[in-house]
Amino acid sequence: MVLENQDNRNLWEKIGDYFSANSIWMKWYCTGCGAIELPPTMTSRFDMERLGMGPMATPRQADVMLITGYLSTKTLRRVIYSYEQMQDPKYIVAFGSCTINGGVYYDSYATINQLDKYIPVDLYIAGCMPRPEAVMNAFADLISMIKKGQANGWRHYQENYEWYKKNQLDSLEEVIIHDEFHE
Amino acid sequence: MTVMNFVYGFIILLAAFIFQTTITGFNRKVTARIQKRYGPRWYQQFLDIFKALRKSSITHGWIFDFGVIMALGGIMATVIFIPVAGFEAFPNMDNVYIISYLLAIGMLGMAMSAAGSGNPWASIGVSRALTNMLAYDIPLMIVIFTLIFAFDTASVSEIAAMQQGMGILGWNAIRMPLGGIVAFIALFGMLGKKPFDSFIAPAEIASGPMVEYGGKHLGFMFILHELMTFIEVSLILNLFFGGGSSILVYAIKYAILYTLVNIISQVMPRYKIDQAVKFFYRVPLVFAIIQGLVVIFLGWGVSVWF
Amino acid sequence: MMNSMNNIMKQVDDVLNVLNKEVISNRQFAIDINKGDVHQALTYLKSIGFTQLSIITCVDLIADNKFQLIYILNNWELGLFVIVRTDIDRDNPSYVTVVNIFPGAKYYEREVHEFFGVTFEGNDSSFKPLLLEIWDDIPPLRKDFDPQVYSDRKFEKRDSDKIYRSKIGGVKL
Amino acid sequence: MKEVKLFLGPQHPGMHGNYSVQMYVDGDIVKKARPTPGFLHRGFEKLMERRLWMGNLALIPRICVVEPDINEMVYAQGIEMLAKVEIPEKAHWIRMMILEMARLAIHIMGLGGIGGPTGLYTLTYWAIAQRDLILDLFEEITGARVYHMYIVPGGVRKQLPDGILEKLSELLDELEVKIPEYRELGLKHPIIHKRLKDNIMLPEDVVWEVGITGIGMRSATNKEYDLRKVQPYARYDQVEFDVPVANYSDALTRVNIKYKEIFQSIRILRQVIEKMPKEGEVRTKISTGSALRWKVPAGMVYSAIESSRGEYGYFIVSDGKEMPYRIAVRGASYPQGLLGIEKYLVDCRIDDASLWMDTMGVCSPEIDR
Repeated sequence: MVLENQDNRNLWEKIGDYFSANSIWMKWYCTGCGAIELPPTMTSRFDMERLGMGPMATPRQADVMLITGYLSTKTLRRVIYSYEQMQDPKYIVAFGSCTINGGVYYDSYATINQLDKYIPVDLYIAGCMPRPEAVMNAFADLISMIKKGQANGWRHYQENYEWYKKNQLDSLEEVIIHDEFHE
Repeated sequence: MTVMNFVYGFIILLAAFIFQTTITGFNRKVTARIQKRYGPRWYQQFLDIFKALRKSSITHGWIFDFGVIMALGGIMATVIFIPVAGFEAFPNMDNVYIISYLLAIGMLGMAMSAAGSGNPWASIGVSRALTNMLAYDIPLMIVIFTLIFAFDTASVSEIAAMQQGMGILGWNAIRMPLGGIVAFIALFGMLGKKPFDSFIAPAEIASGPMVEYGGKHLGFMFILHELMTFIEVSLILNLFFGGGSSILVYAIKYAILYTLVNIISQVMPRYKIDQAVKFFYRVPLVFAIIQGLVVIFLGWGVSVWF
Repeated sequence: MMNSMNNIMKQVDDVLNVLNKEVISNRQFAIDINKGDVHQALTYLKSIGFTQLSIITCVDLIADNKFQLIYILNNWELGLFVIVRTDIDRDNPSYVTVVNIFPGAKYYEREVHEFFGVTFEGNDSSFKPLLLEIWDDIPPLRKDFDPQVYSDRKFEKRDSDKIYRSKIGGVKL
Repeated sequence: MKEVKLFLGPQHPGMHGNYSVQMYVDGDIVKKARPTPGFLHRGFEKLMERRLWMGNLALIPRICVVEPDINEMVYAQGIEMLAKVEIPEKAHWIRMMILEMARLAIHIMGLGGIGGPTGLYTLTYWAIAQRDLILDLFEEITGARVYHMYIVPGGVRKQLPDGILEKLSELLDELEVKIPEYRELGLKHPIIHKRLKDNIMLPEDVVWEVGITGIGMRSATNKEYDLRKVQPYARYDQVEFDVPVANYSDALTRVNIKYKEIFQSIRILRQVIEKMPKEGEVRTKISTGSALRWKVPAGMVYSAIESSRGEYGYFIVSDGKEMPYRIAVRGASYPQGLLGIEKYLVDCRIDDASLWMDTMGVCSPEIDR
């Protein structure tokens, strides 16, 4: 599905998007192996805070969720769970080829193949794994997308909620998280 | 009490917010330089706050919402009573007792709201925050009572004015050095700076009381935090570091004091909450008691030493 | 080093009922043990210095209709590994736990149960799922389980004009 | 009082990687802890049975994200043991160099990592930026920052680039100056001492009960239980190095051992630079056949090396075909990450839970695979 791009924001939304673009808090959730390139991106060498980005502890506080690589079904349940806890506007950046078509895990029984069937992805970063430069570049792109009002994945998710839910249930059977230790 | 008092109060409120937020932004830059990186823009803190206010929010029941409003109201009321370099919105009402009671409303509102969210991390965070308050408050209050005893007044602006005109030697932190040390250490605890930030420790309790706040609630919490920082730094500045003879001097002294605290806290790990309590009840409490005894029985430091 | 390994192998051969032994390298050897003797073998090996259980795993010998359980023990003093192998029935895979000898076996057995369906009597927690959640097929590491089929059934693939699959020498992987 | 159930992870700043521990706490004390692995489960062991021996090279580094080179080494070593191939002398030395550089990288990251749970972020920021310089060297040697795929069965992929040894020795000089600064900032800090000393204990009988290897084992038993010494692989028998040990294992001891191991790695690397043959092949064929579709003789072997967290091994079964018959992975943090958490995170305070994970060396991807 292509995310619509027309710009019909009013002035207040434009101002709001200016603030959203320049202050992006990412959720502190390492979903996959791409997370190993996040510490260099965050710390002194590449310094993500230059762009106004910083890690935040909980989903409620965060604006952007980084899906750092492959997602096993077990993680996808948590990802959906915590994505729905985030407050609008919220964005998703997907790392690496695993989120696009499964990558090297195309025939794995545990990982999903195409992420945007389950949650709306605003931006993909190619590569396995994306270098910190690529990650920074993607963040710069995300900022300009938000400024132009093109990062509308969260709206898309609200409007097509049934479609996403159906896909989620098809692959996961249930999104509810039980007591995982089975006691 | 005229309309002008309220206008002045509003001006103090607005100026305090803008000033403290700028200082916070500047200190984020200082922090970045200590960590060998470039750091955010100086106005990043404003962007963060307005961004948070722009987002949608979720409520976890009326206690959750009401607590935030109560905390913000209590803190805003407190800011109005803070004397800044002799400038007071409501003259003769800047009593230490009023400030500390109003401050407690803010604290309690925050605690109520965080507990109302029903998240266990938030409850742990709140209980840690209150424990932490209990830890730094006892030594600090002993020192403040000593000041009140020594100067026969509980008015913050009068205590600040008594330190003027003698340069650095007039500061209470110099006249009563042990008390000054206690106040400076307590400032770390009041501001929630490391090593006394275990109640918002992200790696332990996922940012504690803040855990369920998102969107507008979080924005209000940030504003609240800026104003609270202003109150706490101003209180210590007025009581122990001589206040300011003019707004400019006051602002410079304020910035230096806050930046100093921030720089020190950047090379500190955090205490566990029980260790923090033990720490405050050991050295600062003993210092505070000694200072009190010295002032009461020997009278040193009440008048200027030299 | 070869010397001490030969000594140990000789000792093991004397004490235990070893069906078959194999030297893998100069620091590693494998012994085949009857299904009933594994506990005795592990206890004995532990007493002569193989104090650490490195891994418990299983191999699906589908051609012989058998599961082969593998216990790898490590002797830190001499720097030796021993691989203890035993065959169990594939149709009704069940075995007895070794948790009483090596407490660390608890989670390895649980994993073997999850991946191969081998049940371990005496280790109650081994019946619970560990890595997988809501699993609805035969245990995934058995040879007759095809992950490609499972993945095609469960997870939607990206539509694309061309599908690039690794193809070497005309064989589709 | 009723026990409260808390989730430490998967989405929690105190958790490294995608892992979860459910804690039942009474006040601040953990009364019951249950690990929940599997968030990173990709089914490697199954996937490897479906790939060529050569094709697996792309998969295996991804098993352990923070220290991928050990996977390549274990895999290559196992295949060489099965095929009874002796690889060229120079390849051994290059492998040692890669492995020790990887150990340096992860230990520096680990040293900075204690800044996270204790709140000393400055240390974390400095150390991770320092580690990046090692990754730069990796990039120059192998072409990739994280997943190198450089150690291949039969040697290493290609010759070292010119002048890399000089650059490495310059970097080692820099590290020898910089790492003690981190000690001054972190390990000597009185508050860090307060938090780490006599805390998060690991008695010797627990080591044997759970099966913990690596730094945890050496810090509790006072013996040089290091596979590099006990079963020397590559050319570890031809270099001199010490294995730091202790007989009292609290968190501080383990971090200090990590700190000392950094210097031992530097010492090994210096000897490697000195003793490495200047000329020579670096790769040999495992068997005849095409470059990709070679076969490995039938047999089974357990190949293990010393990773930064302990014994890391692959159990490899070959049936003489082009693909492995079965590969089982023994992640080094498997014992402490599952049984260790279940039994010994209990009675720890929730403040210390993430420090527990950090100093015991729990790495989630190698547990989940």
